[in-house]
Amino acid sequence: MSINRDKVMTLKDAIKTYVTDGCHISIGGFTVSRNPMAAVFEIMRQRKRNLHCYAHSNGTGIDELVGGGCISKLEIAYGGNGKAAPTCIRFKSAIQNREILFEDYSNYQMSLRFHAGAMGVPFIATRSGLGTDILKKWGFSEQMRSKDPKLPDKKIEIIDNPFNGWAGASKVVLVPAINPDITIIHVQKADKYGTCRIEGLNFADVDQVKASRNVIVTCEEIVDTDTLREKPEYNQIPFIHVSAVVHVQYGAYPSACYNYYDYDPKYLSQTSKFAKDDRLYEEYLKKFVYGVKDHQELLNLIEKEQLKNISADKRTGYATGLDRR
Amino acid sequence: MSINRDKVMTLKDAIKTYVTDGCHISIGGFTVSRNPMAAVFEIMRQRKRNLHCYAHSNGTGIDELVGGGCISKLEIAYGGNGKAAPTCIRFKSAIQNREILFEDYSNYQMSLRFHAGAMGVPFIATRSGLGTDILKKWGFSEQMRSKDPKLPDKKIEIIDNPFNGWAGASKVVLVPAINPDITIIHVQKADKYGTCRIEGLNFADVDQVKASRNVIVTCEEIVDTDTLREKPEYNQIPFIHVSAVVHVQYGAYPSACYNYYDYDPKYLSQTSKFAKDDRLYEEYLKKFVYGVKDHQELLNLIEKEQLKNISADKRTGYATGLDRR
Amino acid sequence: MEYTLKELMTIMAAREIQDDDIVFCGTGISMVAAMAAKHINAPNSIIFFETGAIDSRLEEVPMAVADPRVMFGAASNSGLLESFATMQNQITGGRVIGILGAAQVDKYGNLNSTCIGDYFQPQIRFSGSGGACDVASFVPRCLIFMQHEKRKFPIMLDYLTSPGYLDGPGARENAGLMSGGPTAVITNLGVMYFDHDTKEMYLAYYYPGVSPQTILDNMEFGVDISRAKEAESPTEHELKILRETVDPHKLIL
Amino acid sequence: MEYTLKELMTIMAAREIQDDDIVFCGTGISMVAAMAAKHINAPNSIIFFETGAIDSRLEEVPMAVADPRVMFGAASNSGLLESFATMQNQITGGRVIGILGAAQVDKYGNLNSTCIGDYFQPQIRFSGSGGACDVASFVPRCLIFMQHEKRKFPIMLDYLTSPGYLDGPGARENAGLMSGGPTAVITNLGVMYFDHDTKEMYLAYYYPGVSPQTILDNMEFGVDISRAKEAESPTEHELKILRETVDPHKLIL
Repeated sequence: MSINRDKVMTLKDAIKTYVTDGCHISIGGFTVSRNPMAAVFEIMRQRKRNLHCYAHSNGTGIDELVGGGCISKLEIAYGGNGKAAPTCIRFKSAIQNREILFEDYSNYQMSLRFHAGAMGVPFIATRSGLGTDILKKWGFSEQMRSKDPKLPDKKIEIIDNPFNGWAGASKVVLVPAINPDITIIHVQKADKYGTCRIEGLNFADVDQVKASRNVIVTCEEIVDTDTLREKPEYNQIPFIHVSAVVHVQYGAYPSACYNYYDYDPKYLSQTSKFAKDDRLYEEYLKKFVYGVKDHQELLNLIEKEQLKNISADKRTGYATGLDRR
Repeated sequence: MSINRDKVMTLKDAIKTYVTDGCHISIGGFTVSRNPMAAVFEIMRQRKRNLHCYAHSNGTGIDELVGGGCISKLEIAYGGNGKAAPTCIRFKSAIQNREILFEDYSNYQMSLRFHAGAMGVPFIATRSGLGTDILKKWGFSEQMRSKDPKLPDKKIEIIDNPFNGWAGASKVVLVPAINPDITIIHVQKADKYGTCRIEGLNFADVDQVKASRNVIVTCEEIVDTDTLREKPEYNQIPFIHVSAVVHVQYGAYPSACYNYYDYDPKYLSQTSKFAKDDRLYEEYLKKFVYGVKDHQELLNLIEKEQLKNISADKRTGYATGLDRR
Repeated sequence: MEYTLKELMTIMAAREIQDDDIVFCGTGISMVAAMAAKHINAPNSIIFFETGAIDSRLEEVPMAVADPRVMFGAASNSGLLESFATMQNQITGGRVIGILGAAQVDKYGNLNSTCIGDYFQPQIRFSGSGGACDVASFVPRCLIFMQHEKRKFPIMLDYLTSPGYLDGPGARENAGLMSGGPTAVITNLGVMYFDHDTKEMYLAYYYPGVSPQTILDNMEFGVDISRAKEAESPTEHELKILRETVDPHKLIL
Repeated sequence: MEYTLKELMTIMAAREIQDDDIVFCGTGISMVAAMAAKHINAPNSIIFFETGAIDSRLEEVPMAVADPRVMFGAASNSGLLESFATMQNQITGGRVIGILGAAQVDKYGNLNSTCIGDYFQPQIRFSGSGGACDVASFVPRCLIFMQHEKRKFPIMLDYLTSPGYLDGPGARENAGLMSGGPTAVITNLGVMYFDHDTKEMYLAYYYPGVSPQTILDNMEFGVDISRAKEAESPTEHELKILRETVDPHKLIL
């Protein structure tokens, strides 16, 4: 299929086409920013199961996917949302209740693994984690790894520096590349071919996209190709990496989208309250996720006033003076 | 010394302070674009000697440094200027006449070596060059390497993929990190602390800067810090990596500076004509380099009309319709 | 002037930050401490975040390191790869001081922020490393915020997430880590440093009204208290800046 | 319609480019060939440069891969690291066709663009690999432009800069390279392909007015000519686009 085509489609179709049961997935964003929440909720609505998920610190998105029962294996650096909301409650209870298989990394290790995948090399070296349990304790056994062609044989490998102390390192850790089947990110602006312009921090989105076999981009605005191409140096992702483009306003809600809207402290703290109780969380899912047909219907459940409260101030890119207690 | 200080200084002082005889140096730009030519000419004027230089494809700048007798050791991927001018003549004759020690790499290998230096790891893996003479023929002997603490013990190292064929690779080449003593780049805009905004392609400038112990930034404009910080995502280099900021208009001339001016085909082809003849080249140096006290004086030798001809068109960023035969 | 324990802890940490330090910041109290240092004793220090924001303007207190508030007015907004490279990079990394928190710390300053109990069947699961392991691996100096409770200062960590001095002198180097390591552990009772030779934690400061013995009573392992002094209370100036400039809406303090 | 040899070579190369190919481009004739393909037979092909420009608008012919003309109107302007990763990356790399030139090519399509004579004391030094070795190492298909002269088709290269099929079937894989390799060698006399089984060069097309024997006379090593056919001359349409749209100012052709 041409990579030089109009890739605009509906979120429903994009998820149906590219997110399959058991596939390996990663999502963009970081804790309370630019999680592709519309896509996450749609994955939950479509009751995708047995996803193998790669995450650095994708707070809200990962917690919902775990809570919705979509994930069975998780490689992760951090399950939390910062101080903005009590941290990733469904993630923690899923581990405590042994509902998912998991393996821990650090944020840099996960970023390097995506970077290696994007570069097309089997590993990258780092000096992070030597002497820690992150290197010693493997969540996936050697046996499980050897059986699954989509997993590297080892979690990590420590080698002596073959350049004899060069750059001050006696040893390094090699972390293996990740190449997900599908990566989903939410950006501010994209054109219909998939070229993206991310505003604010890009986190690890760019490498996650380039490492991935297929990519869904959801965006606040689909903009004219010529407009984006006036400043090509600001387009971090060229269309050649992208499979589908979906226009979803507030597509990161309740996480923030810089220059468009802030995170919603009300929604996040309410959700974490629900998340602490299985029955309440079930009700929450029924109302906000399964009970609506799409993201717009979820937004309709939010007070208009609150959506106005979180809308971004032009100068700063966030909602100045927002009540975040 | 504070990295959070006003770093503006004259080019003379910057070169005097940070470029010392025998130091390891890299310069930014690529063939006919954004070579820090004002700095290169100043290095020649200050008769710096025995530089150890790291280059991917820095055409014009490297050829002048070689021609000026400044370089004694050169690690390089490409000595050429593209079709814009006959390619790197002084570089070639210096090798043919055994005037410099040299070692060949590919452009990606050199980029990865700067990337490794910027990341603080001893090496990065790639699959480039397996089976070629680039890996087999070392310009610097093992003996020379073992004696010089500023050189890695080996040019490269080939290892079996410890992750057993992961990412489709049975073997990989490890290329060692570069950490130059000094890197000099020319950019469009910088603030007085050294935060830079590069327009158009960045080549390998960002990693070259981050890998380097000291960094001189020459720029077309010194702009207000607040202005640059309105869009921090477009500033590829934060000030923490920079030692000196020098304001030099036309600082890349005769190479191009996107959005400001094009390369000068007249100057480049004239220089390469001179470069083919030792006596003519000596005269060229006398007139254009040693015979002027600074870059402005060199510019004064160029016809005003030609400087006008190469000035960039607003829409395209280059001089449309420029006579480039 | 009256002050809260949290305010005291913040000031104790801020005092450890030197002018020209590049400060790696997490959320919460560590961010407030870094902001306080910048406004009080280290005006040229630079705050940066693992998410890729360098020298953010911080007009409002961010509630997460990916909070849009860290993006506004920064010198550069990039991503995780660039941010951690700033610390692993030996040129810039040498200037960085990290501020971390954890669920457990042992006498060598090793941290656990992963779990209590068995890794595979934990009684309590925490968020995990995030960037903590990376920071602790790379940078020459680290401040650690802790609540002083026995179970948080165990003889043996349940999981070693972020390296301190591992099992003592030379251990970091043997493991292949960058030298350096934790500088201070700042708690609600006092401040611990690490002995230059043994790399073991010792009590440097106890807070006004807290006895060294109280501190020992709240740790599983013992520490040398012979060098301990009473900490100086926050000054009026320090408190004023903390309350009026850094966190006027009391989001953290 | 009359045409020059350079025009013919350009069209022969353009015909090898398929719709949806991502075309890695050097300077000179390779850039013109890629631009011609985009305007004639492969409208959805994408031209990109090792310097980091993807799908440049190319209103004027660039004279170098760092020419500001490749930056204008691109989908993305990044750098070398991103550009080569596009080729080493197994997902995007599989779609790339490279166009290279060299000073020498051997029967397995290995290229020399470094030197003639001993590496350390060369009679002639050339520019060196640039990105050629990288492209040849990574991408599944490569076109090679050559002047057909005996010394440029030697039995043994003076220096192996960019890998073709190395020393025959299975050699790329044994060395650890990505599979794939050169597709066609396009010269001023004809076009050579590589045998599927032996990986040796064979003559596929000789140009109108050129005999297969003339081609053999201009190579040190022999090639199979049994499969050779006369090349189809450029059509009027092809020439018109080449002359009027691609290189109207005859900067390259």
